[in-house]
Amino acid sequence: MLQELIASYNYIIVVVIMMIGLWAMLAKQNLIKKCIGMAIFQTGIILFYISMGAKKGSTLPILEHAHDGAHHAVVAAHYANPLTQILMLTAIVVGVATLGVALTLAQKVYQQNRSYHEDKILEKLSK
Amino acid sequence: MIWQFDLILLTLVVIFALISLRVKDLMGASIVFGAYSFLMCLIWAGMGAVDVAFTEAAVGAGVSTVFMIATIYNTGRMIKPRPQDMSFKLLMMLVVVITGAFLLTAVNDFPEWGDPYSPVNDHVAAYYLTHSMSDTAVPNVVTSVLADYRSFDTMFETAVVFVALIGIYGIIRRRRKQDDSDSDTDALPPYDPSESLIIRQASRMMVPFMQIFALYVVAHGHHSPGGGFQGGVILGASLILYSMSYNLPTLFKKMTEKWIILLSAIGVLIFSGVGVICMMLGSNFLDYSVLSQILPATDSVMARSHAMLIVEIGVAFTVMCAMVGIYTSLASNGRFDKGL
Amino acid sequence: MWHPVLILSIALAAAFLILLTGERRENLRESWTFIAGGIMLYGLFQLLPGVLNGQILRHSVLNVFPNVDIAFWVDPFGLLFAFIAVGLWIPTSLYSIGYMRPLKEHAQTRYFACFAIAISATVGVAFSANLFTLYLFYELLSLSTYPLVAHHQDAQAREGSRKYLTYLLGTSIGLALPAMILVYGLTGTLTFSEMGVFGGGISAGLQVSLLLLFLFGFAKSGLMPFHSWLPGAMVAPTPVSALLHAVAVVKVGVFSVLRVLTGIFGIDLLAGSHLSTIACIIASITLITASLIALTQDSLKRRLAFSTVGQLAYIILGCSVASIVGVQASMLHIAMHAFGKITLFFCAGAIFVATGKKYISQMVGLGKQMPWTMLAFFIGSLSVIGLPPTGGFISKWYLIMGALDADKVWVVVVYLVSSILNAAYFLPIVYRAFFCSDEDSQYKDEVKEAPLPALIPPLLTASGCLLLFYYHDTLFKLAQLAVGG
Amino acid sequence: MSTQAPVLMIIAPLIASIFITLIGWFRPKFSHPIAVISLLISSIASIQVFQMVLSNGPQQYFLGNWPAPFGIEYVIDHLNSLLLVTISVVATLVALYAKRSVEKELPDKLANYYTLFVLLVTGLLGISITGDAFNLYVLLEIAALTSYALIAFAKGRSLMATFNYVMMGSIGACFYLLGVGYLFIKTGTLNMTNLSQILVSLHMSQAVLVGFVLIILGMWVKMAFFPVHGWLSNAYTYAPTASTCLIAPLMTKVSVYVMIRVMTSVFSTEYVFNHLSWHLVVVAMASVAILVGSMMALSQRDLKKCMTYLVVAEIGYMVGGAWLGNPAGMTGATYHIIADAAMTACLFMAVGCIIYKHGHTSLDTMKGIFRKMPLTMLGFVVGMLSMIGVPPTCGFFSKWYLISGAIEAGQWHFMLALLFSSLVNAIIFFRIIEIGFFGSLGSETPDPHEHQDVAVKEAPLSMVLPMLVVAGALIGIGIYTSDIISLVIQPLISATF
Repeated sequence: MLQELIASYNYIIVVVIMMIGLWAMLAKQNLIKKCIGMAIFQTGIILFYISMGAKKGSTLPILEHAHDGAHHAVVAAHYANPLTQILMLTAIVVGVATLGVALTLAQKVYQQNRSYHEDKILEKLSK
Repeated sequence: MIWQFDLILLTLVVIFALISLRVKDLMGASIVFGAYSFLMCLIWAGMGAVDVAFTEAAVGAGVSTVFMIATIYNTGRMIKPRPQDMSFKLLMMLVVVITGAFLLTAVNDFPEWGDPYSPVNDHVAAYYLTHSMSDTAVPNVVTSVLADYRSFDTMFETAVVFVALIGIYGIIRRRRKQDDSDSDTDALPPYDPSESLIIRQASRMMVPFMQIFALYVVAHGHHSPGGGFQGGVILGASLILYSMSYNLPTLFKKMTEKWIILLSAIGVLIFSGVGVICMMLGSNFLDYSVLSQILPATDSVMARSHAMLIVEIGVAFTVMCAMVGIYTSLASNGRFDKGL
Repeated sequence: MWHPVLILSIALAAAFLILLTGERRENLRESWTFIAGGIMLYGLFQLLPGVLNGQILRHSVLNVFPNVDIAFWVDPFGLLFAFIAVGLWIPTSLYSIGYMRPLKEHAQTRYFACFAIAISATVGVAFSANLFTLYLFYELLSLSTYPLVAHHQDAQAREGSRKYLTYLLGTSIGLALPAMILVYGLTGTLTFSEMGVFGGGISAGLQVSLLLLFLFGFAKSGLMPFHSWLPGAMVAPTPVSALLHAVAVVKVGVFSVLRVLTGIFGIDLLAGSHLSTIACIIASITLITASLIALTQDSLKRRLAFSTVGQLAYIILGCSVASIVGVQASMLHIAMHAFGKITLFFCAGAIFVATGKKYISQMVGLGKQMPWTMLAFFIGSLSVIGLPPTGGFISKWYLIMGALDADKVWVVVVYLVSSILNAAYFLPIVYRAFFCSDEDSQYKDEVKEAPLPALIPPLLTASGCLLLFYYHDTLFKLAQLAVGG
Repeated sequence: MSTQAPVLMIIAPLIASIFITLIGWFRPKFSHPIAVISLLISSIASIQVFQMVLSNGPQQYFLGNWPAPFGIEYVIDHLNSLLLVTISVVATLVALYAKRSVEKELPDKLANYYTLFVLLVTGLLGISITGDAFNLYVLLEIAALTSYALIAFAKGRSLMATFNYVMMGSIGACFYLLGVGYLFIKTGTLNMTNLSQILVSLHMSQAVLVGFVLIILGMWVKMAFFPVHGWLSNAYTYAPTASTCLIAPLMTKVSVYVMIRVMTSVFSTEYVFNHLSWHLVVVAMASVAILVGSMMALSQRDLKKCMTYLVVAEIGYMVGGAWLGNPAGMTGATYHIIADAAMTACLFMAVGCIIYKHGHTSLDTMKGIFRKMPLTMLGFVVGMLSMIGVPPTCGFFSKWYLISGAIEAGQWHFMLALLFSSLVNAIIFFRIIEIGFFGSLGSETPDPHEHQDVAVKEAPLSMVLPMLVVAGALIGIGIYTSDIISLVIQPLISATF
């Protein structure tokens, strides 16, 4: 029972984290906070993928093998899911790239307008 | 894994996310975000995703946070409270709550958590686990999937990093002695960390070890967690640490702007070049097995294994340069002379 | 050998040559128009015998949708219309020279080029074998005449040309296009056929809405309430008005309506349902109202414009009664009205060139100074009113016959009332121009006839009105062939 | 083993981007030729693939020679083959066009600019060709990141606009990724063909539904579909000329393509229209999008900004058409992807020429523009006629199919919205014509003779020619409509409905 709760707790937390990030991206006025929100949203998604790839009682997805190159028959259930991992490796890298671009833009915008505050910037721009 | 521990971590993560969004000091928010990322990577490690955790520790908790700090260093760090339009926030809250509720409706429909025979774990993923050894002779299935089965994704992922670097250069880079009008001496904090002897000496000692470790991570990615990305990020982080503890010009003495750009391009070139060679040898793009024709003493399986190493090196180049390049751009505000 | 596409591309080629020749060598430039007009007319004459023998030449250029091509045919009605358009283009061009040069108008090259494109589009409409092709050239005509309407480039011209395009494009995109798509969706074809394309099984409500969409969608036909572009477009130079009102634009409007009524709905369907009555009522309202408004206009060109609105309604009414004679009559009326109205416009322009006067109240006594112009004006008005010995009488006669054939006596009443109104707004002009005492005359000896290029065309077309009274056999034959009579 | 053309068209610009960076660091002026050559190779390869698809039916290409659900595969069928040709050819023309404009606007960033330029094309081609849902995400991000940078290069007001674009773009991409995750958790595969096979038995699943909605939502954000269209206008307006010319025609169209791909290939029309049956709500939204876009366009005093709102309206066309739920609507939507790409390219290129010579595109100051730049305006007129939907330009035919789809589905409001937008386009068009004719807008009294002898000051030939080629293509596409429909779109429609 408790285990089941944790199982769905996991997914609930995923949704909560993502929504925190989304909310920050949409509603926060500060550009840096928006960037943080974006990063949080992305980690939420990553957590989602990792959660779905988790296996109870599994080990790392590094196969046991003998040194002479021969290998045993592999039971997939014994190893963690590699596919979700590599998908998320990609997502992390994409995320940091996007974050870098967003921060750069935020920095330039700040220098133009002396502010990180979205409304203030828009006021200034519309003058 | 221990579910109680997991429970606590998951709760903490939410709390940290909220804190980092609440804090009025942006520097503080970045640090909290770093902590958030670190907790996150603990969770992932707990779920068996060590490679992801490894990367997140280097990228999310490390480099991302440093990027934010570099940005804030050049701009303002405190948020001045302003009267806000609450109706907009409420509207957005409503949007978010509806979206969240909609997402939650599907949770009951998911396969049981941790089920080794759920579709995700059973269908394609299982094929990778059972065939990796015979197809590629690489025991770390993450590496073999990353650099072979789905190497095309990985190539573009490297390209994404490259794009970010070039894009950021294009946006922020200024020629020296050109318009320094906009905010030259902007928000330089009184404290210059590079003057601290302790930090200098400590990082002097750490940097070589970090780099050796990074090389190990790249090279040993076939057999242990790690690979081009992680190694590249650690290499980049070591250089960033170096420049933080001294200053940018010191870093540029070792590694100039030119090499940052050129090496990052060469990284992508190595990856795509391997693919093109495969094409030239008469097979499909990125079909490493045909490389056995030119690599000495390999069969088609070992050729795959070796090619993966080459490719990972390319990835490491690009990622390292991109991390350093993005950091230096942000920290020096595009002038590449002084900064954090 | 002679081919509809060839004929319409001659006009296009002329436009191109005119543009190439440019402002400097204006005689050469104008000669292109006449050469093209001559060749086209010759080509049409070559097509005539075949058509009179009952052959219908069809040619498909390009397939655009299943069952819909850009396709041309040479049918009697189209040929009749093409004859009118090309035939009147030549005197109009001559007249344009007489009008534009003395007034030293700007951008004459653009003017003549657009004129040629407009004629090309008109011929295209005439030879369209299906609704789609017709629509294509219809739009081309709207666009190519815009620079003509806006020619003066002043505030008034802006007003007029805006209105012009808003009405024409608005209705064609907003009403005719969806109607066309509906027809295609319902029947899978757009090709004109004498039996109509609706085999049956289309609800009466849908038929009525399609009818309304088409009637108003082709706003070039000037049915109220979409008529007000026409008086608005009077800001254009007079030769353009002549083109718009007599030859190309409005006639393309009624031509399109007639094509839709006969080729898409089919006369039988019209006659067998309430559609005919609905169309008749709409046309009648326009007819009477326009004539009444025309009475109140002092500007000569505006009066002519409202007269045009009324005459167009005649044509649609003639077709809407849905008897064979009626349809033939309305086809004839296209020709007859074209000659009459173009004469009137030519005269209005000649008066403007000679005296600079635009208003009817300023034209008392003009007949003494400009006898030939006013004579032509007189003949033109007779034709438009429908009195012998002009061509207008013939067509009006058949129009009435057509209405009687269809047992729509009230339509005959409408015809008669409006003819009286026509007489009431035209004849006083002529009367006061000729028969006034010398004291009343506003003109002393200083005014003379307009220059020859502006005088000859109205006389030509006026004599055309007279000749058509006697020699309308070929036209009538064409009309008869067109509606299987 | 089949030809390498499918991968060649992606790889050529990718490798070119590397060489542009490597060589461009030392010799910036070589950047442009390399970019053009690589895009030419791409175009040729894409045309070759297109012919293969026409003669032999859908093609597959396995990257790394791994069979389908395990490796990544390229699938080129009727839906994307023509799109690939469109993307690569338009990109080539824009690259030719970009030379002078970039030299003028961004003289010190040539190498960076062209690197990103070709990478954007790589991304767009990759999105269109791939048969793997996750690979699509990665390429989506490549296209997104490059377009952020290409827009932000203009500095000034573009920076804030880009920041908003980054936020919205990330939300869109995240939604897509999340949606793919929801599908992945139920199916365990990322390959689209494989997904569609497995999804057949999962139609009742709530997770699949959520996944579908998320993917569609993500694409809507990416393509700036109402009500999330806010970011588009500013981003496109303040971008450098060449960037707008590349991004505006292609970026949104590719998102529309992804939407249609997901609706028809991953899911089925059976699922989308019969099982879910809220497509009519989407059509209503599309109508609103068209109305809003048109109204906003009408209220602009700046030509470029006005055009960006037209793009918003055009997106409504395609989304609405795709969701009408009948073959005619889908035909219209897919045809309009091609037509609209050409149309927008033509218009933005013309606007770019005006900017090059004129400095800006404020409507009030464009007196005598027709005499000054006759060729540019010729292209503009053709583009605008296509927007209005005057035959025989391609805009007419897409409108035709969309309207017949609307009639078939009984969606009168969508038809009215389409007609309304045509009329608005006509008004906008004639506003510009009027400036040409009367020299000014509004109540000012025009002077017929003041600008009669403005000297011709045309934009450079390298800009005008590509624009005219696109303008010619508008008519060409229109003329070959029936071929395009019967050879390309018909097989697709009959396979999905």
